[in-house]
Amino acid sequence: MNHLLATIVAAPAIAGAVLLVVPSTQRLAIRVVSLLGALVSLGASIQIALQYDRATGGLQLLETVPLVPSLGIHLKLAVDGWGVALLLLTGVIIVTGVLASWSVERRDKEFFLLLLVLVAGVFGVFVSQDLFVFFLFYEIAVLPMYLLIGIWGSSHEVPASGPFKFAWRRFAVGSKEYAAMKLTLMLLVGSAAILVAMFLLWGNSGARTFDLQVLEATKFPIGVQHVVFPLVWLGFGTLAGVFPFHTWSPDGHASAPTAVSMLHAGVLMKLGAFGVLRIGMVLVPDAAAWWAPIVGGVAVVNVLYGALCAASQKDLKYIVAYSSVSHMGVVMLGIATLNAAGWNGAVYQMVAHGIMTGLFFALVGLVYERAHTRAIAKMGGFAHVMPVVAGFFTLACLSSLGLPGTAGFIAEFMVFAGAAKGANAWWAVPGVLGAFVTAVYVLRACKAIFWGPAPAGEYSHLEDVRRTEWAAPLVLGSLLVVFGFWPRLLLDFIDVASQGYLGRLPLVALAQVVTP
Amino acid sequence: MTLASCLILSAAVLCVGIYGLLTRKQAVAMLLSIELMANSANMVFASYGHFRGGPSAQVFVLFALAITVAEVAVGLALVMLLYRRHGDTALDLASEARQ
Amino acid sequence: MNTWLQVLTLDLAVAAGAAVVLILDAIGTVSGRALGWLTAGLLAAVLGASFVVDVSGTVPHGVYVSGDWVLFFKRVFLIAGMLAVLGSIDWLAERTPRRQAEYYALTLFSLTGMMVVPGARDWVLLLVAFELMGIPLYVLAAWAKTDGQPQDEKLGPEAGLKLFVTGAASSAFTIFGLGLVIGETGSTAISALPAQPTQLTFVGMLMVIAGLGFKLGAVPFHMWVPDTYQGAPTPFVAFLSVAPKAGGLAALSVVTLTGWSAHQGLWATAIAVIAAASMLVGNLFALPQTDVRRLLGFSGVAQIGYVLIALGAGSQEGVAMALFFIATYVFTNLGAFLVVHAAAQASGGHETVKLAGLSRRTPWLGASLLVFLLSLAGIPFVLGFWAKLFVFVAAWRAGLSGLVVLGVVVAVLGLFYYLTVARSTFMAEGHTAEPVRAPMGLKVSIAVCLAAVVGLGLWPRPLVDEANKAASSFLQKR
Amino acid sequence: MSAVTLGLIATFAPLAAALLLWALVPLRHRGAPAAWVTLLGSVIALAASVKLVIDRLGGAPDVRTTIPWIEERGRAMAELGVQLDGVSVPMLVIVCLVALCVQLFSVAYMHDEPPRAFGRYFTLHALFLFSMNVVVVSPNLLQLFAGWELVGLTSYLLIGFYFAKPSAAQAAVKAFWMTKLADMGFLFGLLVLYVNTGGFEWTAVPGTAIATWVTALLFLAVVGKSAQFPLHIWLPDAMEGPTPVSALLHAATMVAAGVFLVVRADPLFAQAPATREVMLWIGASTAVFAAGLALVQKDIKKVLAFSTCSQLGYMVAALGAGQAFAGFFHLGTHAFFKALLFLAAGSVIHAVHSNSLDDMGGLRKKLPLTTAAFVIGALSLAGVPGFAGFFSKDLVLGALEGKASWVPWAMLMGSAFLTAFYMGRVVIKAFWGAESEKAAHAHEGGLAMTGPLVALALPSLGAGFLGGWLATQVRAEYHLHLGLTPIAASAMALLGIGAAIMVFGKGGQAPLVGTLEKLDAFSLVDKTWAGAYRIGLLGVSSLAGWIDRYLIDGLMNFTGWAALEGGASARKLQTGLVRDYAMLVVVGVLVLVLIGVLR
Repeated sequence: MNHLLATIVAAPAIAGAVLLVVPSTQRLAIRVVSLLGALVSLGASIQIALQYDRATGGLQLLETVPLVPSLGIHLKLAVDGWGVALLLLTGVIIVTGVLASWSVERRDKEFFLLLLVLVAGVFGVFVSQDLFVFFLFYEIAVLPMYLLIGIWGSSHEVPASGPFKFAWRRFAVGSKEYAAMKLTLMLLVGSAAILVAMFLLWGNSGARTFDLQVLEATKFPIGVQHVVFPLVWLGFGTLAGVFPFHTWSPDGHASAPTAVSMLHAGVLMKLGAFGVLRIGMVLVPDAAAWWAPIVGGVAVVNVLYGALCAASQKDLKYIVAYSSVSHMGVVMLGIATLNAAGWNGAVYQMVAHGIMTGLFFALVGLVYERAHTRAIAKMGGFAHVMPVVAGFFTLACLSSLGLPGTAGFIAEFMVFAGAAKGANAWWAVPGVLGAFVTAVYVLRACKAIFWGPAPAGEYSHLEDVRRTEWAAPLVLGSLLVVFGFWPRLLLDFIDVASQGYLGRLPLVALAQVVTP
Repeated sequence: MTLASCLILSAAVLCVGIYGLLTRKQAVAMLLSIELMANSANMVFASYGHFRGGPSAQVFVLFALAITVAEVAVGLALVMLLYRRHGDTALDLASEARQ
Repeated sequence: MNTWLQVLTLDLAVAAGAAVVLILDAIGTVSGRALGWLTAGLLAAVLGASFVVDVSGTVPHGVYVSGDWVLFFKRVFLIAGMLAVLGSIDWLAERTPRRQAEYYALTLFSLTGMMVVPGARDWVLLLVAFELMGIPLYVLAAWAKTDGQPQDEKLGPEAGLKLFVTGAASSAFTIFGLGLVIGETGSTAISALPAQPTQLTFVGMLMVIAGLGFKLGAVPFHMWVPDTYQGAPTPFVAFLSVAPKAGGLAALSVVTLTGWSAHQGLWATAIAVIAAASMLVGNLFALPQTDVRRLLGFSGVAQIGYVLIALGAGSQEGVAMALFFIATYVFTNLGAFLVVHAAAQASGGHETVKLAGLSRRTPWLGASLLVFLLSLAGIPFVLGFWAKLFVFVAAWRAGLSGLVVLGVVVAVLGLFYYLTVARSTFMAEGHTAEPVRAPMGLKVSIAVCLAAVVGLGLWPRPLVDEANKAASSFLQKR
Repeated sequence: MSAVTLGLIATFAPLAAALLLWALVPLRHRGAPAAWVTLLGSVIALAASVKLVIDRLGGAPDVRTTIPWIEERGRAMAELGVQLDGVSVPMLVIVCLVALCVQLFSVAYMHDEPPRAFGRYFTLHALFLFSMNVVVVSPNLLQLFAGWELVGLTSYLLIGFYFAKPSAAQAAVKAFWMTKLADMGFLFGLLVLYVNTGGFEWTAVPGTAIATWVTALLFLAVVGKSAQFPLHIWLPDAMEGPTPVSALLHAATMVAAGVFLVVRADPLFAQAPATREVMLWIGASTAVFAAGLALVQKDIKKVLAFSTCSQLGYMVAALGAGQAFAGFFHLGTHAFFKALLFLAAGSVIHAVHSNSLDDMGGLRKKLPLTTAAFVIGALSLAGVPGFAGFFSKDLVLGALEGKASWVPWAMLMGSAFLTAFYMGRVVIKAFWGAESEKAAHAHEGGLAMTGPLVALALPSLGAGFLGGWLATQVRAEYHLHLGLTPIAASAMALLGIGAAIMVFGKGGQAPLVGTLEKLDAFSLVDKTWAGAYRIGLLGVSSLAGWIDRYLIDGLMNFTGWAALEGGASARKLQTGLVRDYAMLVVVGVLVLVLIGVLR
């Protein structure tokens, strides 16, 4: 028995603790320590992927430490196939995120510290097999966001209008403080719902335990399930950007600094979807089956509505943020299909979207850092001065619209296939339409920013990617293509987990493929 | 006289005290009202002591009186402080900390 | 049967300490600061003694029962007293140099009263101890009679007066209620409730609960809380906001769970109503506050709501978790107030905006405040989270799921205003970059609180065990 | 080497070139070496495909190999692979040959570009050839779709090659959007097929209803990719790209992918007569409509673009008529002669530095070889007997002969006349007549330019005679017959040429040109799409954006506002008056007592 899972969670936390004693004047040391922490996690996650036996599936690399036995809380770490895929994603994103934040000037020590704490939480969620610990890590992942956005974020103005104009006076809508507060509060309302659901599960499990495996084996009364599922769905769903609780996302992502946007859209939103899948679908399958049409219906709204909203934005970060709302809709759609194709697609989309949106935000950050504007109208012809950024941005756009050969296609295709053969085949229609709208807005943005005559004046000397900034585009961009061409690198893990969990669903028989 | 009527009387005194507490503007009058309320409680003890017998009630009255006295002593000192601050003992003057 | 002297050793030591302080002051050779350190040292010594000296036992007639339950509370009080005294030393020496000894003496007297409360099983003892705890507080609240901040110099007397009026009215009701209860039962023993109590007894019981609710600062007896917190000296408020509340909790537990446990339906309803109202009102009123002391005041009202949920559960687990909660609350709230005090001393005001840039000026103070606020908000891995969680678990098991859901929901409101304070300290740029210089006593005090909140937050087991032990000893010997 | 290996080499050699160029930045930035890498890739691909043909001539059987790509519940949901048969192998040769010619031509044509742009150009070319070959060798519809989208991508990037030009940028995006819009049909078709058959095979037999659905949806994609009415509007705009790109992608190969798809999926289409009926009509209408518009273009490339639309209309009509082979044959010959025409046009443009026909004229003397090549291409396109286009067009027309409705046949006949007529116009305007100002300094390009012209002129002349072999490959019946159609078609071609000489030889104008010009200038279809985009998509999206910001998010803000306002109003209850506090104590006690008593 080795301690890979403990390592993966502890590495960033230890790096964070080391940072506490590094003097804040040692800027390079701060960065190196953070990078080391991230790299160890990434290395461990790769090692986990190598060690994980894809043929057997199930939970592997189990480690258990009792935490509060009287309440049935154990620090039980283990990983399933979904976890492996998402650990890899997180490892990649944090390493590139740290490298992308190399140039953070202000209060950099605190910044990296919070970043590491956050990522330790994310890793923790993916490896926890105890609902309570799962929740703890979830909170750890969510909370540092408040400070990260509030301190290092950027502000802009949103004019007051509409029927709720009067409410605008109370808040500095668009400011980083507003964004941070809204994000934190909305997500914690979600947490509150999760907490209640947790109690319900724990109280009705008979065993009075939070152990996910025990809870999985428990057949909860249908009444309990029907309360738990919506709580879990909306609780975790808030983080996954489920309509109409997605509104923290555009403001939050737009205001957040580069690495934070990368992590948040790239990884954190996945925690939400993962929660819905791992807790909602797996623990209370009967209610999940009943609620699935509603989950899917809302997800469809997410996909199309998110894409349409993105198409109307004039601020680059808002476009990417709304595209996340739209793409997370695809994830939720996949989850709602209740079949293997859909679930594989959903998890695959988590990874694909994580990489893609990480790449997006890294590049947007680069552009913003140089041009000091996010207004698309002010940009144009940037490909002349930053061809590398332009190239990778285009790649991200392509994955975003689901072009074959990029990871986005595999994911979306599987989700749509799952939807099409599920009980509500029509879901695929708005899903595919959403992908088309995505094509419209990403390419329009791409054209407006990078194409056209070479920029004059203040933008004529913008620098292209340099030094550590290469990491994010290069790594994430390559992965998008690699996972686009050879999905089995991840799909082997994901599929074995989906198979295992699907067995619990009552509707599986209905959703079987008609084989010729 | 029955226990019930004595208790009703004490309750009435309590109500008078409450009424005073809520309506008197002068701090001293308010202190008196509180004293009245406390004494209505003592009347309850006395009534029970008289009608039901036993030492408990009577012992309690002694302690209750002592406590009330201590309280009122502090209260008067506070009223003095109020006076020194505002030159008046109108209780409503002490309303700067609010909302 | 044990002797009074033995079971009350610690309490008497504290009372004797008060006398020593007064005598030393009268002799006039010892400086005020030294007296402060002496007081703190004394409390620390008594705290240490509590681990050595065996004070458990029951005095004749069962008037006073000592055991783990009592020890738990005594330690909480001693810690709170010690930390508060440490935090006050420099403020007193600077602002009221001629009245330092009295402050310490009064604090010690109040502590003595508190320490007796949890063991009292007789109405007379309980009432006397309760009032011994309360009356010095009236004085202390008005301490800054002429020495307050220039802009709120009139607030000192007001703080005392408001505390006093609501307190006195409440105790009048308590005594009236006691009159009915004792009269109907014919005994001053708390446990001596007849099997078939009359309606009058019930009325009396509810009046008693209402009176105790005042000390807890629970709705609707909470109105004094923000005003007094604003006008009284902040180091004292740090004490006032935690220790008497623990005392009130002790009294309420003793009353409800020893004597009246047979009538749980009656008082549990009342407590549930008070708890719900406290959580709602506290959180709602705290939202618009701009003065951190008032904000923490209302937040305290809300926090008491959470404690009452646990107590309302009426189970041993509930009591244990209430104990756990109140112990964590001592560290958290005391720490928060002391940081605010330190910052306000440097910036000349307690408004949220005056805290701006604290984390830049003195990072460790900013970080401590953040930790305390997060703990109050109930965020994982700091102590407050476990407190809330355990309370909810206990309440849920006792079937109070409605209250739990309400608590979980309004906790989000709480997060908003705690984060507002955090925003000011962390995100806003302060008007000055000068570091906040906290005096030694304050530093030590804050550091202890911080260590407790973080340390126990990471590993709450010891405190949980202690609380469970205390609760079980309490319920076995009732 | 086995056939599969050869197929893989043909597919991956260009990919290797592309990856090499992508990864080795200095190589790409140097320019010229990039071209050699790409050319090498193409040569290898061509060699492999030629070897495949030779093997087939030697009787090698069809091969099909697949590996699991996407899996579900432990088994393959989608597969990748190679299918080498009578359809893919000839197509592979055509694609590789044309691509190689075009790339070679490009070396000369693009030599004025800065090295970085030059390198990028060839990287994209290599990527294109890979994508196209993925389409060609794909064993199932899903892989075909993947390649289909990838060629769309390279098309987008190559149209936007001159990205500094706003018109080029716009054209690139428009091309991508229009084809992507149509590709939704492909995706839906795949989904329907998958749901009903559990796979993506074109050999599936899902029943008429499903087959109709699937094929109709697939055909939607064909309409987009092969620029059929009403989704054709992107193709003329796509001429913003470099001329060799137009030759390769927007004439010879990529746009023909739609036709190739139908040929591949012929078993499916055969089950859906209704779809075929629609295809017939759309193909025929596009053929006429685009031919009409080709008549009035002033830009030589736009003439060829509309001509491509028109010819694709022929192919689609043939497919609609159920004669996949006819369409496929025409696809092959068209690839050669249209690439030839474009490259010749490119040579002209290179010489006169203008696209406009008005700037040309009398080039016959300055550019003899180019003229010869263009004329060969034009004659082949016009369908003059003996040239490659004649055979295939004849086959297409023959396919329509004897159908229930003679209208499509007549339409194509008419458009055959128009084709000859407008090609005549171009030839006369560009190469005959008075020498224009810009033509004065024109001269032939180097060997890299003329070589490909010759290489393409040969098949444009003689590919028609390969029809028999091609037919055996796809197991279709093919024999030349002397009937109404060949005679009429030849007559139409000659008539058209004659008419062109009559009209344009004297510098005159064709009848109805005024109307057509107005039609072209008004560009109704274009405007309809633009309107749909602006009002439909952008309008709805702004509405959604507003709703999200001011209603949905407004509600969230309102919630916060309500809580804060609630707190702010509630705090007024904290009056600061001690009496009120005492009052509340009293009320509290009363309430508690009441609760107790009334309980």
